[in-house]
Amino acid sequence: MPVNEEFKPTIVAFCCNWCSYAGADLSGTNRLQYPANVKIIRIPCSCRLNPMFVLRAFQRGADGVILCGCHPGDCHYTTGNYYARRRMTLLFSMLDFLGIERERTRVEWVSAAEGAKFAATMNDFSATIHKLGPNRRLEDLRCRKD
Amino acid sequence: MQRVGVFVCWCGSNIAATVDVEKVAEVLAKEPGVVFSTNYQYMCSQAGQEMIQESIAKYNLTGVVICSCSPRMHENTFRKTCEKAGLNPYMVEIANIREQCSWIHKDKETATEKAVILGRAAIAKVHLNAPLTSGTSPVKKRALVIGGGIAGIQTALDIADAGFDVDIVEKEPTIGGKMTQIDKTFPTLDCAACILTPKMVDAAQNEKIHIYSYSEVSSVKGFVGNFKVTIKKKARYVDETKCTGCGLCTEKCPQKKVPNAFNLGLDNRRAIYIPFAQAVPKVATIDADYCTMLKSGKCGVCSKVCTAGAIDYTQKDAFIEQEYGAIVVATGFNPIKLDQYDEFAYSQSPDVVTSLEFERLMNAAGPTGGTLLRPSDGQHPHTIVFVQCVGSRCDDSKGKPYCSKICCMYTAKHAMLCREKYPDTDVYVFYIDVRTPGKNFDEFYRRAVEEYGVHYVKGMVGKVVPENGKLKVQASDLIGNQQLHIDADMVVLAAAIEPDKSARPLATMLTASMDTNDFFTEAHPKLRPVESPTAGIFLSGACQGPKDIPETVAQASAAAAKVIGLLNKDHLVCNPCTAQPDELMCNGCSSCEKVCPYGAITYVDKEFRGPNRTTLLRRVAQVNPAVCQGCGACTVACPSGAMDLKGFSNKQIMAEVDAICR
Amino acid sequence: MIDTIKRISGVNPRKCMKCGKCTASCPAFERMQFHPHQFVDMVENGRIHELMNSEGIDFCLSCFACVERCPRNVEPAKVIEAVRLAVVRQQGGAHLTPDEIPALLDDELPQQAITAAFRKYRK
Amino acid sequence: MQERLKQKATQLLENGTVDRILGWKAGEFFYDLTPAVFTTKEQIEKDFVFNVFAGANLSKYLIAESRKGGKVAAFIKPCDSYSFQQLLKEHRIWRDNVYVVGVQCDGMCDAAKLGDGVLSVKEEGENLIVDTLYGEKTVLKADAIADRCASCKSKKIVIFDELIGEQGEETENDRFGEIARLEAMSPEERFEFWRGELSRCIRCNACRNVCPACSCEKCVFDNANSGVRNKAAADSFEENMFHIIRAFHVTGRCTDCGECSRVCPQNIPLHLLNRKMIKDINELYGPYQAGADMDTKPPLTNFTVDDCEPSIVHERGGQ
Repeated sequence: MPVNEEFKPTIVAFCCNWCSYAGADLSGTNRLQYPANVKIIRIPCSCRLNPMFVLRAFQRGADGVILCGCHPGDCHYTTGNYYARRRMTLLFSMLDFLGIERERTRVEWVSAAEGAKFAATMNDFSATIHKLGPNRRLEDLRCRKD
Repeated sequence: MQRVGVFVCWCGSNIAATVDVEKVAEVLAKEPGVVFSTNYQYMCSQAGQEMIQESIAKYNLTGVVICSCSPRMHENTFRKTCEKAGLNPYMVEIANIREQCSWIHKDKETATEKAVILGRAAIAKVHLNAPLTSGTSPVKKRALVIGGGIAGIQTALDIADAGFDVDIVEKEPTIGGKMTQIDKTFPTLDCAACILTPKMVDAAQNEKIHIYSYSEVSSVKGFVGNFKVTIKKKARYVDETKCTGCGLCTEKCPQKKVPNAFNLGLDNRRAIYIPFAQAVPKVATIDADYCTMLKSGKCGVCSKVCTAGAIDYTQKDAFIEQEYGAIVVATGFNPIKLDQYDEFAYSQSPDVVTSLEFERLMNAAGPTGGTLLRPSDGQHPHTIVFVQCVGSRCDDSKGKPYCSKICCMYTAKHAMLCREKYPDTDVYVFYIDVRTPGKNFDEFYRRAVEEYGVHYVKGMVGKVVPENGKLKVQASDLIGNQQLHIDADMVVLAAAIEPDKSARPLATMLTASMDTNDFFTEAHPKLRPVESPTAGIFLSGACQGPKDIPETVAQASAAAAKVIGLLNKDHLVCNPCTAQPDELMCNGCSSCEKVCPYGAITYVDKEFRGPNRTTLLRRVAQVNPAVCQGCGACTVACPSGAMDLKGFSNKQIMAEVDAICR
Repeated sequence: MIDTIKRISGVNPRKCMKCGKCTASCPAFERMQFHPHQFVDMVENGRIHELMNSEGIDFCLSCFACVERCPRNVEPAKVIEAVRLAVVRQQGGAHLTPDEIPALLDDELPQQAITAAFRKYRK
Repeated sequence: MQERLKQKATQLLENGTVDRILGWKAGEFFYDLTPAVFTTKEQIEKDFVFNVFAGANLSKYLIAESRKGGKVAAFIKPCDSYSFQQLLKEHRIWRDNVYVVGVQCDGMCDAAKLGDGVLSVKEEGENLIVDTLYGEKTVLKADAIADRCASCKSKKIVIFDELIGEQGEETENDRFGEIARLEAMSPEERFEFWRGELSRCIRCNACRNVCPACSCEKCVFDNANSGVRNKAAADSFEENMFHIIRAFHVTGRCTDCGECSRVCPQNIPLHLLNRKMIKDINELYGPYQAGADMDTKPPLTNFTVDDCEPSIVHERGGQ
């Protein structure tokens, strides 16, 4: 990566297979643009997101991590996103408590029909991360790219 | 390390227009483990698939990465392709470079760069994939229907009709449920008994159907295709095989002061009883709470008069174990208790009745022989006030938040029947909204107003005060902007309906989910309305939500169709992406079990080798792969990381993270 | 104004399903120009001045029958009370604005009087 | 107190109630009483110690002890009883093999508060008689009480077979005051604060080894498959990661016994991380005390449909 190039954040989006991944597909089908630095990882359900994955992403150089799942009450597995909601709330709170920018983490509920919401969310999140600049507080120096 | 083949699809110009597919294939070819990398116009075409299959053989591929459209589109196609070429279908990973790349980006360089990264993530994942095989589990070709009302009967008849054995478990001494207590049915006004009792007889005579009356489900184990159920047959103190249903005992029993539950306590019956003339099975039952013989050991009249020798005072509850492939819940509803609504004076005056009680008062087989008489003095009522939405559509603290759905129609029916039989009565119906969305429903309601002259008043009754043999009703007429004061002879309350009390413990046994109102939840509100999210559990009738008879029967048959579909299979193919605990690391702490929505996790005490030739007994989790749906909730709840999900393992997901962040 | 009534009363009139049980329960029905359910409806629709100027708002006994009976916990009596309070608060509605002051000033007038008047009339 | 405990221990051994006693014995220094198992009257006579430095929480040792066959009696202080019950709830301790003797506790002392050159300490009523290199001095017990005991959450022994001393009640405390102070800081200040603390971590694993909630059969940090296997922190990320993951693993299970901070050789206030999670759980999902009972569902394996959204972290106070 050229040194002088503008900061291109790396954003990892974990999407549940049933709602949000389909919502992401729909925003593709509708040709709704969002930044290329958002990369999606498919997981079966939002409750599959282990907090360790979030840390891992930050360690390996992610500047923002977002979790997308079915709207509460619509989980394909009935209750998964309720557990994810609690777990992520507490994880984000702990990261915030450690002084890590709370804006780097987010949870958004995106249904399979909300392609537009998916794209809008990613645009907004990407802009937020862009403003924050590179993740420095929770990075592993050995994985630093620049 | 796998030998990976990478196949980049152009999707015509869908991908190739914005992604430099050749470059992607070229760059990915340099990834570790990639032994072959190519691109092609349409991977999903016959030619494309053949190319994949040939490459698997030629390069001895153990993993395949396809950079193409969304896996939701063609993952299964490519899995089958590879399976035909002898590769395990779960050794295929898709990199979504169409919906999530070429279609959302315009700049070719950016899109190409992203496609490469998505490809890398898929390659990283496929290196950690393991061949998975779907297990199968046999299906027990027998169904259980819990609840013998119209829903349960219809479901059982339809399943039996398809040639499968069905058991009905009914907690009352007879099947038939609420419909047996109803007089006429809307919107056709045919008599409920005339259409129900033949079905009850059909069920009893069908050799595929076995009825466990006066019985309850006491435990459920197992999973879809293999439920093990214990049924408790409550002691009725009458040998069902001997009793002829002659009814002599029910006439001779000296204990005459037992409130008749069938008539909702409006009259009395004996301690030994047959609920009603058309009961199925037509067998007497002794009410142990009232029987003098059972309470004090003195009496024995029924035993003496019974010529069949069917009375058995020593009978005990019996437990029957049976195996089923599918379970249908048809536990139905009850009207709510009205203690909370004392403004309507329900507990103060016998002339304030619920709609179900009113059914009995109108019924030819009811306590008044079908003549409408006031319970207090046996006189004909001349002014009757109907109050709708009693306890329905309330704030949570004041009653049920939902609409009970059936009240508008049965109240119209009641009002109409009153006016038809007794044209001299004044009938008022106080409503908030009249809801009649059903075939011929609104026409029915309009007939009540236009032809029968029922006074429909938009408003609500504020209070009812019994005074000098009359019921002083104070109500609002919102359209007339006045307050009405009516001297009524009877007040009929359309009480909200709620799920039967037995439903909640049953749901726990079945690990089937319920909403906050104790209605069973369906697997999908639109697309899977008769299935519970728990595999093998189906829903029939009002246990799933308020329903009228036509809707109940429709759902009952729909549930039967689903059960037949399941029982027709000899084996169920299980989802291979299931959770798997590492017993060596499992703490046995039960965290995973608590979050499992399917009850797939159980625990066993197992011996492990400890240091110095000792053995250690440890509690460890076990996952039933036939039940697990692979959501992964347990994997994250597990504190020690002993639980992992096949196909989406911790390592696989982390490898994807690493590849993306690289 | 709607917000004021909502804030004073703590009532969300949108919860009302227009069943009229409040009005059916009201012992002061005859004396009131507008009835409990109308209060809720009119607050929702912003017709508050009509309510404030209506006859009989003081005839509400605050017996809370409507609150007790309301199936949706809307609490009409609190809305009526809030309207009464609104009436009380607007009394002496002669407002004093800062640009009116210069004209009113004269040398004799103590500074304190201006401050006091301002305090009293600015509400 | 020590004599009463010794008597009870001897009695339980002699009448055959149990065949082992879990208690404390003297450690290397006067202030580091060490958990120990006693099997004979003689051992008890000789080595059993209980005093104001018996802070060690014995509940964790019962995971192993309760599985060894035979029956073990353990002396459990109020805060240990929460840990004990939490472990029972997680099916870690075999209850049938444990005889719990509840011991009321007035708070343990912190040797660091006694000053330098301390040789030995004797209890005398409300005072401690401290023998130092520079002569004897008297210190009020209350002045030497450990911080975690000064903000004691409860004197209630939530589970026991027998009590020594009186049953206590949950106490009013301001244990979240420190958390609130940190919350009020700017993220930059908080980051600096924690960097300052966590960068001292030498990964000795004392916190992990002493923590009753950290009792996995195999720790994720020792497990190659977990993806976070890590023995020593190579840089700031790994210093943070260890403590974040550890705190998160015990979230909803930590009883706030404070052992982690007590044993930390670098004096890192690790309990603050756990307390932050407890405070959040209390505020967001309703009061919850791990180990207080056997039935309440742990907050992370429970939910309500109306739970707050994770964005609450962005919305609420702080800066």
